[in-house]
Amino acid sequence: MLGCSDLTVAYGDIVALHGVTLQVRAGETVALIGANGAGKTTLLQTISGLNKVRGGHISFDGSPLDSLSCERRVRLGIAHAPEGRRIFPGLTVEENLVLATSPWRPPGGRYGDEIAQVFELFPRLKERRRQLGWSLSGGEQQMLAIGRALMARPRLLLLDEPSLGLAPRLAEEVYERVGRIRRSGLTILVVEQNTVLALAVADRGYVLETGRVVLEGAAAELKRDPRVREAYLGR
Amino acid sequence: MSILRAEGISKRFGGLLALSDIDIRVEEGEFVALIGPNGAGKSTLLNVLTGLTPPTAGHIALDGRDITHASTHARVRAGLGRTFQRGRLFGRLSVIENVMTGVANRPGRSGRELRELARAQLARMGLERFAEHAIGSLSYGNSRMVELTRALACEPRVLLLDEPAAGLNSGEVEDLMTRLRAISTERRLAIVLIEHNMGMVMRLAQRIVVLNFGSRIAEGTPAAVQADPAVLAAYLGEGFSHAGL
Amino acid sequence: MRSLLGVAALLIVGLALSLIVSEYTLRLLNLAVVAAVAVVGLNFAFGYAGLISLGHAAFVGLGAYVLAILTTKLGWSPWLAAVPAVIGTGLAAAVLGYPLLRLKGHYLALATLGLNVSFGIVATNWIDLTGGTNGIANIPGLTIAGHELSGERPFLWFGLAVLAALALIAAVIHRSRYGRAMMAVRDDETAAAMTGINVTRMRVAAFTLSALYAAVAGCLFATHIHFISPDDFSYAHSITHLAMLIVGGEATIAGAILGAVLLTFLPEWLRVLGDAYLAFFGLMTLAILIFLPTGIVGLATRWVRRPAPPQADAAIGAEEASRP
Amino acid sequence: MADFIQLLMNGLALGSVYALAAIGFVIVYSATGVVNFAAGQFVMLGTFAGVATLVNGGWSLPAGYLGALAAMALFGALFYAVVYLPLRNSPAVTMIIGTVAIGITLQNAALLGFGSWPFRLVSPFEGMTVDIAGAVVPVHAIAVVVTTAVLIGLLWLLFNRTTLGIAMRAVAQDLVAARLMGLKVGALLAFTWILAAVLAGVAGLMLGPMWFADVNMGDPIALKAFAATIIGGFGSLPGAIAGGLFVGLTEVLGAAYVSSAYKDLIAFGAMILFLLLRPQGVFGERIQDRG
Amino acid sequence: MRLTRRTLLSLAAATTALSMAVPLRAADAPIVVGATVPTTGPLSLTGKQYFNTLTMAAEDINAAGGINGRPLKLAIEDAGASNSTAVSAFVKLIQDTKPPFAFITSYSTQNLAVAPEVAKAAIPVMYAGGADAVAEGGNSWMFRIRPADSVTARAMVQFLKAKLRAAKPGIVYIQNDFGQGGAQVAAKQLEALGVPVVGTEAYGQNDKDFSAQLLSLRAKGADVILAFVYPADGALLLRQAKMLGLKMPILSSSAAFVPAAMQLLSPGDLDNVWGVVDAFVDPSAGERMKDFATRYKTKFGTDADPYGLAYYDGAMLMADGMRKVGTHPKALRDWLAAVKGWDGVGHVYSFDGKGNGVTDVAVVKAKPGTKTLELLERVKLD
Repeated sequence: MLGCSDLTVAYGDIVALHGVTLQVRAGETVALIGANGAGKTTLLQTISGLNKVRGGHISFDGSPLDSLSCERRVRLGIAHAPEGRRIFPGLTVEENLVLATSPWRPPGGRYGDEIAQVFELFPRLKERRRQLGWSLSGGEQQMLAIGRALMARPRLLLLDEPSLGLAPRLAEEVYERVGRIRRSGLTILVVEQNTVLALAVADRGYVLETGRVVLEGAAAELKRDPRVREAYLGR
Repeated sequence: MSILRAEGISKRFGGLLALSDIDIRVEEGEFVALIGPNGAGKSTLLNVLTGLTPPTAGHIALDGRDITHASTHARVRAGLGRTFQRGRLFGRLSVIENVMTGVANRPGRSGRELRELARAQLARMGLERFAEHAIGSLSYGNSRMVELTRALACEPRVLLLDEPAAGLNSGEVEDLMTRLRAISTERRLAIVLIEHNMGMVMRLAQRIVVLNFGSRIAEGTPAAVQADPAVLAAYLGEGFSHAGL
Repeated sequence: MRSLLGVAALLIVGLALSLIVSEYTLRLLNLAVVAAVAVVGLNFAFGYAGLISLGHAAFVGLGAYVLAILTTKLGWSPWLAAVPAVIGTGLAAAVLGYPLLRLKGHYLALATLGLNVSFGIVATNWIDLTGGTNGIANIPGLTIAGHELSGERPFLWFGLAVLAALALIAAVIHRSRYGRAMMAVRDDETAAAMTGINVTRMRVAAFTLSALYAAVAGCLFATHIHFISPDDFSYAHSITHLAMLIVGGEATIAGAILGAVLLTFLPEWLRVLGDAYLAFFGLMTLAILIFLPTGIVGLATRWVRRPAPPQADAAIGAEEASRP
Repeated sequence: MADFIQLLMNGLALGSVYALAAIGFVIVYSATGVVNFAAGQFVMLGTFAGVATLVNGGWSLPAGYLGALAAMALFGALFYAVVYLPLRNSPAVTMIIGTVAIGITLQNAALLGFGSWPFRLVSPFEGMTVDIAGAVVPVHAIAVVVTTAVLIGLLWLLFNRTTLGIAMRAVAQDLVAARLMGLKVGALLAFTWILAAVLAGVAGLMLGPMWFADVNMGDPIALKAFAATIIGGFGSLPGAIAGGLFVGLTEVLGAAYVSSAYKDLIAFGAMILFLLLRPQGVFGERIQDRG
Repeated sequence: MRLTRRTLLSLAAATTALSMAVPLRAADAPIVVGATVPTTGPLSLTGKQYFNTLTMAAEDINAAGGINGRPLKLAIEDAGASNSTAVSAFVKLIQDTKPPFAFITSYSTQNLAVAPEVAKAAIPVMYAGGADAVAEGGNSWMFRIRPADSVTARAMVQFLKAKLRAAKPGIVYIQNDFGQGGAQVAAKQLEALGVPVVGTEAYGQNDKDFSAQLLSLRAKGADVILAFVYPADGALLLRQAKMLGLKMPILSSSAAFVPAAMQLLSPGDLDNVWGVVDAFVDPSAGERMKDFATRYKTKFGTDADPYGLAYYDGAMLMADGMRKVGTHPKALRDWLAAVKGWDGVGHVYSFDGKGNGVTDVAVVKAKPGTKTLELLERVKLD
């Protein structure tokens, strides 16, 4: 469904991705793990069109994405729950959610089913639907970010560190929901530092280190691979 | 006596407790690493230590003097140095002028002396040939080294390094490590290193402090920290129950 | 050395011009020189320390008024009156600067704008002291060794000498630890504090220096025109000073002078367009901002140096666009 | 007492106009980060759009108003394309100078087009007054206050009840996230400018009959709108309203009870004090390091 | 050749004659007269009027055969809204055309700022700024072709005392050179006449609401209001006074009665309002005035105002002088300084030692229920 081939991305002089190649097949959940600074977020941002590509290509459903704007990619079905959640702080929970339907919803069109599904997945959001974004706790913000991405009727969901800054119990709760989304059949690419959580929901995984894919394989194999640990804590 | 001592540091941002009751001591000439997953509070701690963020509670002493309420520039003059996560050089000054801003802290030096001292600092770091270059013309690696040089030019007794290796290639990382080791021994400089490159941390640090969720969860030698189950849990998520996944 | 050459070039060009151009052009040159003194001063605040001041004209006015009042009411010599005019203005800037300069960006811009408007209100209504909107006339001119600087030409020579001296001082400060510290504060306040620079003090110093220059410009203005009134120092003049700096090329002394000259002459050159000339002036200024974002000096250096490396990536660019 | 009520009503009418000008300014600032120094000229153009349709064109009132507002919408779009887009990544100060420069152009273009004579726009309530507790209040002044209130209500609905308005707020709050939501950021920013221009048009049409139309009326309005914005809180709509009313009321009440010569010092002094002591204004968020 | 004292003297005389002859040039070359007029900015409202009348005067002069056969040509520069622009415009004029004579603006601060340049250029100029300070400057090259502000103020006070029988006058004035000056003189005069003012209120040039000032004067018991105003704000002030239900008479300065202001008013706004105007442009006041007023209206589509009239008269006066003593600046200056009882369209001009040429004003009032002004009386001060 999504293919990145030999992707190189740089910020000025600093090369953040050195020829990264990866695939996400329809219906599968792929984890992209690695320590901080490995280039995971850069990769997601590049897929959703926030970063310019210096070399290589991205394709979605077999057609190239490279020349498409961020908005076009969202309309094609790529939804991104970004790093730091980026909830609109001055909008209510409901407004945050409704906003994400604008790519597909005609003016005055209905979004009741979508929002009901999100509220079913995250009942806490329903309770807080009238609250402003900034007043939510970290966990709630993360749920809202994921819920918001789901409102866009995505075919590919990009999740950037959903466990970041969350207490373990909350992180598990978030991942439990990611698991549910996965079981509903949606294709997911999740970036995560917490390997255990990510590999628990993923079918396959890639390990990124300083902008390069150093390891890839089935999630179950990666869980046992000592090299994953080395990528984090050194040799 | 510890050159830098922070006791009971807490920092609250609204409802979020970013740091809770942290104690840190750094001895003269010691190389300490401060690690922890993203969002653990490392940068906040650095900001509190350097006076950019006032702590909610706690005390900080530099060389036995309380600096809890001192302004940032006063701390620098008292011997605290720091580099930043994203290189923060002064873009409109040349390389040597950047370093000169650091040297200028010590009173009673003429302009010519400043320039000579800055040149000497650059020479020590092998950057002399870039002295008159514009910042914008430097490679990323070199600009990080210039930033380090500028921090050293302040003649600190404690140097706080915020991810100095981020964005460097492996050769540059090796070079950085060599220099840091040399600096620490030559100048009897205490260094506190925040770094995600664990290879580097493990090879450089004499002692590692691990933060997670604003608390100190472990402290010890590299080997001890690497084996600490709390650290593994924090980094890899080990110890999570996988219920429902 | 380069600044000495620059100042020498300024003097030579100025002197050469003073001998060949007409009286009218001489007057415009004098206006440009007075503006240049103010703008070289503003360069400390904005160009070096990054403080957007829309109140610069108020300091020009303060200097001019002190000199005018002391000379016309107390009969002081303008030379003597210039001393309290300049020092008093500097002190006022320092006192105002401490509270004001905690503000940044637009907030500082609007606060200084308010200051300028307030200055105008006081100058207009404190009639006993300022003569109100009638202003103060018959301000005596300067005399040097018994010779009055009455004509445009002698005044230009004197003005050029003052400008050259002040530009030289500015260049020396620019290259000193204080100049570096100011620029460091503008580039990165946090990093500046982290190299031991007292950020607040540097800001106030830059602001005060800019006011000192402004006061000198005010004294020159008063002794050149011999008449001042509140609308000579309205906030519109502050905006013009800033525009001169941007158009010339901020953070350079040469840019400050070039900008002052260009924006003094541009509307006069455009007079040939008849009634539409001010409409064109606005459009041309906008065009300069769009097509020469680094000003005239920036254009000149772009020919000399290699282009600056492209800055930032799309994500950072977009982020900055969201909070410019 | 009657005098006081009279002053109060006049202050409110004056404040309503300042509030409307301030709202246009705030909408642009919060969505684009631009401090629009041409904001006063927007209002002036609004009045003269009315002069063009109603006085010179001789259109009927409804047609004239609609025509003038349509012209203002067009102008907003043009301003977006010609001034905002080319300068959007420039430093704050360049934007300030740029909007001042275009303001000079607008003012002088209006002078060329309409001449220097003041015009009098007709009010739908020409000559009507009502008596409120001994105070004589022109119906037009009440209409101004009511129109401002209605517009504020409509704006509230737009920003809180329509997807378009919510999307505009989203763009103002986080441009990157807005792009990730698939919002057409460019179109939304253009619409912001159009809305600001139309609001200025409404302000201009309303004050035309009260104040006479005059090509130099822009800058004084902008200054008061700036003061209103700061006092109310930069970037806050309720703040712009409160600030506008405050400035209008202090102008009238200050002249009556403090000093008519120094009355404007109250508004500008308050503006500076607010900046120093409470930079977020009455309603604004905490100061963000913009610009 | 032996140089004698006599030859030297004759040489010197010849040189002088030559140098004087140079500006005369050919007998039919146009005489270029300069004028700085605000054509942009807020001052252009009034500036446009004398821009028009100056061009009209030049045409009239040329139609009547010019200056002894030589045509008159105007060189006009924009004086803008600031003092500095006004000075630049004047210096540019002097530079570009070296005129033997010039008109400068009707704004006192601009006049004050230009004064040193006038002295430097050493040519006679006519101006219409009202502030007494301009004439007090002792610049012998400057001639005022309008009543000074103190004249207007004194006339207002006289009328106020004599005809309106005010016991408790109040003053409202615009915060500029004109308003401040007028208010000061009027207050002092009233004090001297034993009817001290009960209140003095100011408003800013850009103010749009005068309720505070007017109500405050009413509250202080003012039985007449003296208003020193500019055109648009003057009209607004009169309207608001009526709106607020102020019953006492208002005596306003000239600007509220210029056509630009009158067109903004309704007949009701002029009820109980008297005006002290520089000159009354009244088509019924004789053939010359009628001719001027109707031709202006046909030519420019609007009514003429006293400012325009002042410059028209000034141009005619200048032409008269040039015909009599030529275009040498000094000779012209001396001739002008000696003018006594020159009969213009608007006034009889006589210049005093300070260059003030007009000492009379007209008191006008609208016919009830109309906007047609009629002359009540002329007030002549010594």
